[in-house]
Amino acid sequence: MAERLGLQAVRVPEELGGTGLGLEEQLLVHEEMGRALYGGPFVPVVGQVVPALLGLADDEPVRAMVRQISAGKLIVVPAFARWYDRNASLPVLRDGDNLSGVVPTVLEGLDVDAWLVPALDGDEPVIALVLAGDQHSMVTPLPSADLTRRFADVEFSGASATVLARGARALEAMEALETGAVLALSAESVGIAAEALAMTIDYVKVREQFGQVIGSFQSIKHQVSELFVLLESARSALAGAVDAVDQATAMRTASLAVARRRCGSTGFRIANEAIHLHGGIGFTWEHRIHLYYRRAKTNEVLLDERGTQARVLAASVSELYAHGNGIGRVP
Amino acid sequence: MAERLGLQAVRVPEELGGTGLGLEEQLLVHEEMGRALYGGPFVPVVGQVVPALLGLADDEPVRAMVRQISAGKLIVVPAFARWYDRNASLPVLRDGDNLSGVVPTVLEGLDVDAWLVPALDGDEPVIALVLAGDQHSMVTPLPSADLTRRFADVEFSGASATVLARGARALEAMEALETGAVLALSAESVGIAAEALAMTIDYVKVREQFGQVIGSFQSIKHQVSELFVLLESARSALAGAVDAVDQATAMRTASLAVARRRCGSTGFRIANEAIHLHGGIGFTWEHRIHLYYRRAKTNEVLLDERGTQARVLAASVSELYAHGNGIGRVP
Amino acid sequence: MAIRATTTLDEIAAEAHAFLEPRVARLSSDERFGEGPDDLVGTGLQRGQSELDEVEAARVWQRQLFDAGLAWVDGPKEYGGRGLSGAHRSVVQRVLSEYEVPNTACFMVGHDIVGPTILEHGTPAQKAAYLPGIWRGDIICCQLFSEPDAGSDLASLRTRAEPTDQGWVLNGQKVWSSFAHFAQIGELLARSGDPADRHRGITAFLVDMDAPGVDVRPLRQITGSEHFNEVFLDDVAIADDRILGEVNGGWQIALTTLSSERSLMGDEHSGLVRDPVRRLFDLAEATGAAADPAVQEVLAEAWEREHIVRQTARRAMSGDLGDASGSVIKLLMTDDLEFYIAAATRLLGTRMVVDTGSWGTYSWNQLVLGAPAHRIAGGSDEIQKNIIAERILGLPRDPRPSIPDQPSAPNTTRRTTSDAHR
Amino acid sequence: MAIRATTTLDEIAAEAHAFLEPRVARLSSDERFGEGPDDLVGTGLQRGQSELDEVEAARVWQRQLFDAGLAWVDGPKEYGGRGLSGAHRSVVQRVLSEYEVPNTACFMVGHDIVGPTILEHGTPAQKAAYLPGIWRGDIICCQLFSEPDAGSDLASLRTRAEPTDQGWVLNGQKVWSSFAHFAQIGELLARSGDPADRHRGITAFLVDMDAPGVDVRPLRQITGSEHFNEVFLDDVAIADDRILGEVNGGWQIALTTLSSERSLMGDEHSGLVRDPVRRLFDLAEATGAAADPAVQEVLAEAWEREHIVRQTARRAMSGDLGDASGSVIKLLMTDDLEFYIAAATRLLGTRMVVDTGSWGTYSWNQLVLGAPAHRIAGGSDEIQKNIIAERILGLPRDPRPSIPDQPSAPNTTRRTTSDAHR
Repeated sequence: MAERLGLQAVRVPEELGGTGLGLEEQLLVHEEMGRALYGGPFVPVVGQVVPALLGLADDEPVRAMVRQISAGKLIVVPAFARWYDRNASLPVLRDGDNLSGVVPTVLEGLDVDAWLVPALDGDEPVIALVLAGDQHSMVTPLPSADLTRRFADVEFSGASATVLARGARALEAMEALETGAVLALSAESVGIAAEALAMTIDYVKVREQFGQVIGSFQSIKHQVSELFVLLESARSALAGAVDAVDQATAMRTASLAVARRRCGSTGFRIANEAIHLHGGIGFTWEHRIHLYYRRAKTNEVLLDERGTQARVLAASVSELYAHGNGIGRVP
Repeated sequence: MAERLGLQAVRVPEELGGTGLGLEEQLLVHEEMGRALYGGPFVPVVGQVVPALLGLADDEPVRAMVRQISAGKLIVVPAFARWYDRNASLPVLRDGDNLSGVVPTVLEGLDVDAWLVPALDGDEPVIALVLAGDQHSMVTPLPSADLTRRFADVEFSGASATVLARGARALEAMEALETGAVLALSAESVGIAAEALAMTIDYVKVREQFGQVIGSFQSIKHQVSELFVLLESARSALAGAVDAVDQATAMRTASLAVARRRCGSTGFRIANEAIHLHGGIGFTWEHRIHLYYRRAKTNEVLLDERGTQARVLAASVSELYAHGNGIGRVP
Repeated sequence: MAIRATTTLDEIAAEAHAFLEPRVARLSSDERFGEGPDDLVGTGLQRGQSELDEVEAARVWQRQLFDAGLAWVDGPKEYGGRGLSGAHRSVVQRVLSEYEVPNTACFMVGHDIVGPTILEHGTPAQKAAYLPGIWRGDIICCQLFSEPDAGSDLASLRTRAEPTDQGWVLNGQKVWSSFAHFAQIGELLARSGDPADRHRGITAFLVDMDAPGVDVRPLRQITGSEHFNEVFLDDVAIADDRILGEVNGGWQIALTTLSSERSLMGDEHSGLVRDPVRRLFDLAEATGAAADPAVQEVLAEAWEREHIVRQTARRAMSGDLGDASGSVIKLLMTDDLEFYIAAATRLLGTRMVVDTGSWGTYSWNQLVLGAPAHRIAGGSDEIQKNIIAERILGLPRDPRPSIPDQPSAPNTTRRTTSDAHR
Repeated sequence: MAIRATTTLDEIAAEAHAFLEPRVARLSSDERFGEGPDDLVGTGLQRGQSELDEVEAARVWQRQLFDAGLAWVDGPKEYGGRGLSGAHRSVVQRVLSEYEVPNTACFMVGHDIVGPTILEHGTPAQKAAYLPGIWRGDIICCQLFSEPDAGSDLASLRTRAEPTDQGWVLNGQKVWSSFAHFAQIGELLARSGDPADRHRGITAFLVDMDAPGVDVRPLRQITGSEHFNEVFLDDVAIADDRILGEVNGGWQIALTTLSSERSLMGDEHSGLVRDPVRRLFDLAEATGAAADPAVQEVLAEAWEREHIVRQTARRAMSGDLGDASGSVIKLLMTDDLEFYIAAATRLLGTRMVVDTGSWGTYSWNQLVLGAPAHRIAGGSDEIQKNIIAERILGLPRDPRPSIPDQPSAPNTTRRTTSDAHR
């Protein structure tokens, strides 16, 4: 779908074969992907790899790669776990081109042409490119609750790698991979929530019990209103993150943490309530609402693995408030 | 009121001039006191001091004191902060009869005949009795949000003290003071919640808007139902604590922690919602509901100062589950 | 076995132990984390031979219990019961829970829902015909109440019962029926009067599930399991003596059945999921998260919730909550379930949604997928709140075009069945 | 001052700074924890000379602002406005917020609620008579909408307006009126038609608050403050030219007023309480609790909530939320307030309810006592949810005996006024 529409080129500048639109437009596409539960590698390719490569696009081979991605001829996804799990270790690069390490739970890590792999060369961070098909790269598909998306563990054991960036440039690219995932999945969760709520509103307007549509019962009305408020709060969290991507680190980190927490939890909460408000039909296999519920849960944990973002957020805000500079103590 | 009814003797055995009823009957009285927002020193005298003294009642002077309390002739309250604040320090006893130290926020610590003071004599815990009126005891009344109950800081500076118990017996008495406060205030909070909910149900049955009593709106009905469920949960928490007072330490501590948390928070939550469901009239000074709200908030913080009980609870349950004996690790 | 006129609670307990000890193993009181199956919800939810084998094992076991006088402890002797009190029954249940007995969930609808209804409303002939078989394990029961367009609003049901020369003929469709695919009888509600009469035009029948025209089809849930059924009735002939209660008096029967169902829901926490709070504590310990104060607070609340449900069930047993008990406990439990899911999510992260093969991790996803049904089954959250508001607290009924006798709840048992509530 | 036809945003900002710099001090951008007043809600809630002094200071200040062309930046020039855009107004407000200007809360009802209603519905003579005075600080306004038996259901109001030879005479009682005790005019709704006509029999008047028969009495709140008033109307004579809109057309006027009020509620977070989240972080730091991971999670959520309200207000300014903005922001804010109270309770313990004299501790109790009013003022939580469900999401209206044009909300501003909703 995305290939035919050329959506994978949404952010790529025109001179590299893209449509050159902005971040907000890109996120609208992710939101629509969420509404439609699109299952391909759109988030990792368009949300993560393209922004990361654009930061390295003074390099001609990288520019060529971006052109191929824009044209839908190349699928590159990150083999990177640290964007969702802060404690994940990175693969190790040896002899300048030899990569080893396991990257767990790689989003759409299967059937790709190449992986973009943040790694360590000694103490130095690098961004490596590993072409798929090598016998030194092993992909293990993982069963998942999310039926519209695939995950795999990717293990490199002496895989042949090309280094695209080192040091500060590599760190920037890693940050782009993380920010890209956060914004794309947050937008996707907003889309999931919006679609689940819309389906629910449509349903309660027609489903009758006790001689009236159930949407006329005040309890149902108020539940739906509360979900609407929650959805708007998630949209605000996402808007705040977009607004802060170019701000100083503390504000940027705090705002991204809010988007991670609020968009992820809202997607799950609304999908859950949507099932409930659909009554019995909502927990039958043939109704599509459970696919939203599954995806929403998956996004929730990817965006805030084990609730780690709360502390990230608190620490960033303390920095914003310039704590640590001393404050009067309450006895 | 309590004196006239002889309620202060509810738990005292008949041979000491009391009515000799059980813990559950005593707690029913505390619940009624909560409903009526009784303001005297009932909790500290009947809920705390009497049980503590009964544990020391093999001593004739203590028995005499219990008789006087039963007869309503003597008001003794604990000067003890550790039952609500686990980190509070104890006054210090020197030379066997000389007590010094500040006890903050003593419940109904004013206008008493004597204080029962857990203290330290060197490393040894003691229970001391200090008669009021001594110039070495200073009482500072504290402004409080709770308009139906009084608090004071009590400072002893070389006050003359009689030691009633030492060592293990003193520790038992301290535990009785704490358990007594927890059960009495939990029961009181249940009473506050029950009365606030009953007032609310009465009100929504008669207040009309849009040509019907507001209690016929489903949103109001469901809110009230949720509060009813919450009230029942608090009653269950209290019943569980009563059931566990004679059980092994871990279960007892866990059950008391649940009562502290659930009864305290339920009292405040229901009083808060009761104000809301009373609409504008609910936040006028002349309507008595705010007195419940104030008392409920006070009980909530006394029962779970700074949210400390969650960890007490978790630690006790880990002990119950015999953790620390080793468990397979999840990689 | 000779049964004395009076049996003490201790005696019945000893008798149960004596029966069980030689037959089955005692449950280990200290199940080890990381060993054995890591399922969090009941098993046997897939169709096929293994399910049928399990049902057969249950039947064999139930027959032994029945013959030993331990199946229907508080039932009347003339219908196969032991004639003792509810307290005796509780004692036997507690003793049974200490042993590794076969899973007898397939009898739940019969024992706890349909059986009590027959006992209260059946003719002597019906009682004699069904009750011993239900308790002996010969007759598995199902409920045939809910319809696609009659969930919470059960009184709008449309399955027709038309009188014939020989009795009645039934036509219509039922949904959310647990155990219908191996049940012998179903308690069915059908419209025998004018639809405008709503609850006053309904008759209750006891339908043979192998009668011609009864077609049972599996309904797949979002968990992937096929626990429920759709049941189609196509010109099913049924005799007059299969009517439970009066013609057009089925609503009264339904109220009894629904009330039994609600009581069942509030009966015990343990059946819903396998010891979830203990599993959370173990998981926190095993992952090292237990050292985190914020995690400790989550664990504390989890235990608090479970403890409160247990204490509430204990109070309910002694009658403290009156008619509110089923609704109160159900609302607490469904809310608790959401909390446990959130707690597990916090401990597991991605392992909650991706199967890494690690013991006791991905199995929590069973709970995520299973939870939504619990908020609907046996009367939705909303229905329970209406019941409390109207019947317990005396608030006015909702304004409605036509008002049924009660905001009805559907045919269902907790872990077993459910309903199309909206 | 010469005003050019076009003024850029930068120019108006510079102009505001130039006006303010010589007159008042800049606010310190880094208010020190532990210094200055520790109040968490607005001041001036006690009656007496100090309140009157504050009002007088506000009038003097407002006159200077008006004369400088900075009072009503986006108002039409013929009525004393500056004739610029809403964006210019926002810029001036932002600049004003950077200085220690006098508290002008007493003008809020006039500027944000009654003024806009007069501008939209008033006759040219009414606009000329009132608007310049309202913006110059000469006229303080109040709302006279709610009655003891007409809160959420405003259309059931009973204050009577009877026609006379000279105009009308008013009789009745109003409640929850902020600023009525020093207001010059009140926007009043009275029943001019049949009560059965509900919202179709209501007329809006602009009443002189010093007219004979108007009796203003303070209403004490649970905070102890006397912010609101009861207003009794006893044969108050009023001329025809004080009617706002049409006779029996007052409901339309009320809708405009209520809508302005809702927008005001969603305008800015900061007016509600003084920077509560910053205060929570400071308090956690000052008490040492900030090192506790569980406390960090509470703080994180507090900041998240405030951040989301700010972002929502920003989106609302650019029209993203359409008509839902006021209701959405109000619901978020009232819920946030409860959360901040719980967070402070966690940090303070007994110091929340007992005044130990320690800076910035017991003052949080102001919030505990003030919070309930916020869930009612300006339309209760329930009314806001109905508005969203019915007007934004298109769900059916509640079944009601008689249906008003809207589930009405009462006369009120956020921190200032309120209503007897039930």
